[in-house]
Amino acid sequence: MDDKHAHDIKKHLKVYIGVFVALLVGTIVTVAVSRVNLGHAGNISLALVIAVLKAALVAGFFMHLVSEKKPIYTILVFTAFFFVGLMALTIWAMNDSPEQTTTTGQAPPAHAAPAHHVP
Amino acid sequence: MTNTFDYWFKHKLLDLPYLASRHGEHVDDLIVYVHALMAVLFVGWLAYFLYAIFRFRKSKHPKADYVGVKGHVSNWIEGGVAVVEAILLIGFAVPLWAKVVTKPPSEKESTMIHVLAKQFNWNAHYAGPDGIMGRQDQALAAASGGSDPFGVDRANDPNARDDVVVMDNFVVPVNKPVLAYVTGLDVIHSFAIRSMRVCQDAVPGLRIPTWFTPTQEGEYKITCAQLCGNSHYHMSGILKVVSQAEFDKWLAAGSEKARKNTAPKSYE
Amino acid sequence: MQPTTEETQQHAAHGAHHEELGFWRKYIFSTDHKVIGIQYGLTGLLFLFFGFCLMMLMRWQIAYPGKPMPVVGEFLQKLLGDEMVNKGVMLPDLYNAFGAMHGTIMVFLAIVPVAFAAFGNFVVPLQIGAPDMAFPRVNMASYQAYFLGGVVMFFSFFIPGGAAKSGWTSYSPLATLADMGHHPNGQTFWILGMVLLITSSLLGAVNFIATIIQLRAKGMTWMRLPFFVWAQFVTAFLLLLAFPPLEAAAILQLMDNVAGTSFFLPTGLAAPGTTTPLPISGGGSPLLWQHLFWFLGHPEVYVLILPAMGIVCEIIANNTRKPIWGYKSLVYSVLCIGFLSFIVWAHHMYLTGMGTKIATFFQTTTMIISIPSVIILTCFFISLWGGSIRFTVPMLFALAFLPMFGIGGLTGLPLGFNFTDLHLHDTYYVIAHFHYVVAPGTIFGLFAGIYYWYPKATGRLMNEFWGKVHFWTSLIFMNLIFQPMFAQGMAGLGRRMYDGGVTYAGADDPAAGLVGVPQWVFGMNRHISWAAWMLGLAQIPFIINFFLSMKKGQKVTSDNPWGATTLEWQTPTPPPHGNFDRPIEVHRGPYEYSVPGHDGDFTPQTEPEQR
Amino acid sequence: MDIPYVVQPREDTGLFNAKVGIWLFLASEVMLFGALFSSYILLRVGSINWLYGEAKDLNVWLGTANTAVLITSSITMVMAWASLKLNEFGKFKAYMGATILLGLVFMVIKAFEYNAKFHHGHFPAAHTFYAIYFTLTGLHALHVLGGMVVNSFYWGPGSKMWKTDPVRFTNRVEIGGLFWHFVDLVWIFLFPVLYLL
Ligand code: HEA
Ligand code: HEA
Ligand code: CUA
Ligand SMILES: [Cu+2]
Repeated sequence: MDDKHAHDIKKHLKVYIGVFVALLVGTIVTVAVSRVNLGHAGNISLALVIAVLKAALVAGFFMHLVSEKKPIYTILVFTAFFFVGLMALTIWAMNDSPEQTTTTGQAPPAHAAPAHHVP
Repeated sequence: MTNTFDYWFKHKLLDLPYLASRHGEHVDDLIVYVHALMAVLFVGWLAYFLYAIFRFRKSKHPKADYVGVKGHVSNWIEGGVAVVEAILLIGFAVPLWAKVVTKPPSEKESTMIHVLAKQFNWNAHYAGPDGIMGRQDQALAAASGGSDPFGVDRANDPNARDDVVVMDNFVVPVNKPVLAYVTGLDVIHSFAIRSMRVCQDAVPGLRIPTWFTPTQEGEYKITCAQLCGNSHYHMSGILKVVSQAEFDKWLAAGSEKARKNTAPKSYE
Repeated sequence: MQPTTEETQQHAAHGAHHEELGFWRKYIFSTDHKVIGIQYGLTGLLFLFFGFCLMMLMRWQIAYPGKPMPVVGEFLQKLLGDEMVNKGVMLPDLYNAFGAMHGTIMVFLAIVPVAFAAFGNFVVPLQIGAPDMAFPRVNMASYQAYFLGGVVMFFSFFIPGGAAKSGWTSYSPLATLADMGHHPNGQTFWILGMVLLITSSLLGAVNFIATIIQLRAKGMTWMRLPFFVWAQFVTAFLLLLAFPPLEAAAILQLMDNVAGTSFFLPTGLAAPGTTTPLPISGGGSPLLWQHLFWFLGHPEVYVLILPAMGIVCEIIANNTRKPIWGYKSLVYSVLCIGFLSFIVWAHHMYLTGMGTKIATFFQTTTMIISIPSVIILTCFFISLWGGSIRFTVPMLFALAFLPMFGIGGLTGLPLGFNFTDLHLHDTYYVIAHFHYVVAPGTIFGLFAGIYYWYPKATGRLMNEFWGKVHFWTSLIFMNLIFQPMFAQGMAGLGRRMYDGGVTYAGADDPAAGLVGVPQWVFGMNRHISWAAWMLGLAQIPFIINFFLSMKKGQKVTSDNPWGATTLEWQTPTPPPHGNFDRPIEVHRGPYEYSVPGHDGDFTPQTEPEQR
Repeated sequence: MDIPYVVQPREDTGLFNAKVGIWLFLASEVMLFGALFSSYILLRVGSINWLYGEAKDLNVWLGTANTAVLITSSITMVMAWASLKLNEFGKFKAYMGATILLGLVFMVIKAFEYNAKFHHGHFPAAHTFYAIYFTLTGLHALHVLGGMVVNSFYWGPGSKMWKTDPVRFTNRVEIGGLFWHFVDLVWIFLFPVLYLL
């Protein structure tokens, strides 16, 4: 391993520590804001935003995505696209039904069901 | 409708079954158009194909030509296919679906029924002569031991007392839209009456409307189009299309019978 | 390929590599891509035959409902028990089990393994000039997972309650409720088998993609790849990204089946055949299963067809002795199909209650995806023009593929418009549509490939005469089976009918009585069944030819008996471990046939530029 | 011929084989967990009696602790790899050992949580929330377990390769690390989604 390389790695180590600290802070922040009432949508969005940021840190630095090669990016871009397609189209489909479609069935109280598998 | 070219094309060439609903005409028309497109493409390509393999067989054409076809005929053909598909899509399939499938008529102007599919029969709930659907309660359905899968609350809901529930033998008046709210009780079934050109999955947990306007009196098979268990093949019902007068009579009689049968019994 | 220092070092480190391997290492636990390809091929063909046998039995019940099965009836009763067969008569549960398993076996245990894994394994590394797959041991693990999956599926026939019986689509809630009396039941086995098969496909897909990206020989640029490699590349991506959602769905359904959860079971769901609600927590969604299933299901059908298209392309170029017309359009089309196939899936669900907007989205994408298929077919057709066509057995199958796929593909259009699907959904029209693409389509492609690459694998040719007998009889009977099904479906005959649909029989006109499926449909049932059994007979020459030619077939005198341009023909026959005995460098595109100014009518990809 | 680019990257792609392989595998994992997340969203949106806050009876503190544990294990993992890059095998052993131990801690905490749930009768069948909770965390735990097995191999018998082929060994650890970080990444989503929202 040549010196330049070793030097690079040493620089990376600092970054790793920084990311680590940021992740811990992010975790604490997530828990903290979940205690604050920002409305249902607000809490969910904020938590997801923080999660995405944390995930980006892990992927970007621990997994070296920031300096990865092009074929990897290509693969991941398609994956992300299909994932979004799966999620978005499914949700869309579930919410677009013929007019006057309704749901049936009554909700049981939360813990009414027995714990074991009856059938 | 016999003996016209239209009839010949649809029923003799394409083997479409008997048609007895209003929107079915459009379904059949679109089926014809699509098949015409397919036929043109298929026959055209097949003729070309047979000619090409005949003309360029090795014994006749020992030295192959490196370049082959020049020019852009193929682009025109591909473009043409795309255009025709777009026309069929935008001009027919989408607007017809919007009109016929996802926009049911109002309950007032139609014969409204609730259709409940369960292993392995078809059940229908009619509002009765008062025209108001009685309340349904699943607990009652369960308590009925299967005799009333809808659980019509005759004891508590005055609108329910005249309601009619039938199994496997549906009756509807001719020339008036039938609005059916389809649901399943146990597994997914599919409410299909081929002569009416309707098919709607009966999904447990969802109540989905489907509708059609019968144009011919007569009896038609109701079939189940979704695998629903070992007697799926045997899950058949009959849709009887009758005149309005006959229907009213039938409904009144059924309603009377229902009152009598359930009067003394209370569900409390 | 010049060995780099790094490679030489490795060579030293793995010196043991070239010692003679024992029988087990060589044939059973081999890591050589060619051996694994052949393992996949033989196992897959056996399953293909098995799946066909299930269908031949079902066709008996369809043609002669309620009559005891000839010859095997008694035996099956002993084997599978009285709940499945009664007095030699197939019972509805067995019919449904056979139907579900026919679909599952054909798709996941026969066609995918043969078209993707067998041909892909054997041919792709050779065609790109690689010594093996990128991860040989992963490759072996992939085959083993497949084999185990097959074993699990196979043995599910013999457990109490029998095999899964809710269709190859295993729609919930039926899949959970169909066999509640037994735990674990056939459906549990189906799910476990599927998880193994999915794992196998994922491992295979990772391997194929990595191999194609990384191990192309020097000079083998992307636009010099044979179309077959492109087809396999796209197929691998479909498997890689579409299968995991089905795996997720399978895990959820497994939880529903064994842990009593309600992922796919809505509130208020009644126990089968009763009005009493099941004691479950509820709150699930049956349609969620369908979305996850078809998210795989539609890409899967392209998994079934793309490899066959790739094979057909190779064989057409070789037997017309001219370049494939529109190579670039082919590549872009296949990429386009791959991409679009992820966003059309809900065309299988038009009748589950779809609003106009979402249905419009899915039918639009469905129509768009048919265009690249048209382009691919058009390129193949135009390639014929100006050729010098040799009607070898592989070429016959490849040629027949074109109109057969044409019929199957074109009949996808009326299904793709939701408004016409309204009438055709779940009828035999659908059955006919997709069998035209997978049976006389894909299976013919596979036959073509087998006849074509057989000499590379064995050093011997298959018998030409019996090959032609096999071809013509198969062509005729395939059409006699599936053509009438269009008419049946159009007339309203539903699929998955234990009695062949006679319960729904009726008059053709209200004046003549109860209107139902017209009578002629049932006569057709019998004709179709006879054609299916004849198709079975028509495979005998193939099976004999296949095995006999290994020992008795005419020996090839050259490593390149067809005079082909692609790299797999530049290896010794059969190719040794490591494939090439000399460094490979590629100088030109894959289909340089009859190049003006060159000697002979083909110029191998390895041939340096002449000056 | 031997398989090329097992150790050194291919010139035009800049990647060695296993790097391509692991990212492809992770892409499929994204789709797997993506489908499960989509299912979760759908079921939750469609539900009329979802469980919130206290009703879920999850221990947020244990969840938070476990998040910290996994994050820490991620940095020790990347440090283990960097140590190899810096030619410090001893440090590698220490960091890798720590990673495995942290994985173990995660699993033990998880086991306690599961046990508490069962104790209170919160079985998967009780409510769709628990069904989701057990399925997702269970699948995730299987991944942690898989990662631990691989890491243990690199820590123990597999580390012999350091002597014969250090570059290849470093690559292997990098690949293992990519998987381990991905597992961490999944948890980063699971934690708020299951425990907090
Ligand atoms: C290999 C498999 C395969 C392929 C390639 C296709 C291709 C297509 N399929 Fe098919 N399909 C299946 C396998 C396949 N399908 C299966 C298995 C099912 C049923 C699953 C089940 O329910 O169990 C199904 C069901 C199915 C449905 C659901 C039907 C229903 O349940 O109601 C629909 C609806 O849109 C559909 C549409 C299409 C379309 C538009 C194409 C298009 O991609 C087709 C494009 C092709 C062309 C347009 C042909 C182009 C060729 C020419 C123009 C040249 C002609 C040549 C000559 C005449 C020589 N298919
Ligand atoms: C790839 C998929 C595939 C293939 C190839 C086939 C092939 C065939 N299928 Fe299949 N079929 C399905 C997938 C497939 N099917 C699916 C998914 C369903 C729906 C299931 C459901 O409803 O859930 C279905 C349903 C289905 C039905 C409807 C059943 C019903 O709805 O009740 C019918 C009816 O006739 C049928 C018939 C046939 C026939 C006659 C063949 C023939 O073409 C078979 C041809 C086979 C051969 C000719 C065998 C060749 C083998 C060899 C030569 C072996 C050689 C061996 C060695 C050398 C070792 N199939
Ligand atoms: Cu009910 Cu099929
Ligand atoms: Cu499809």
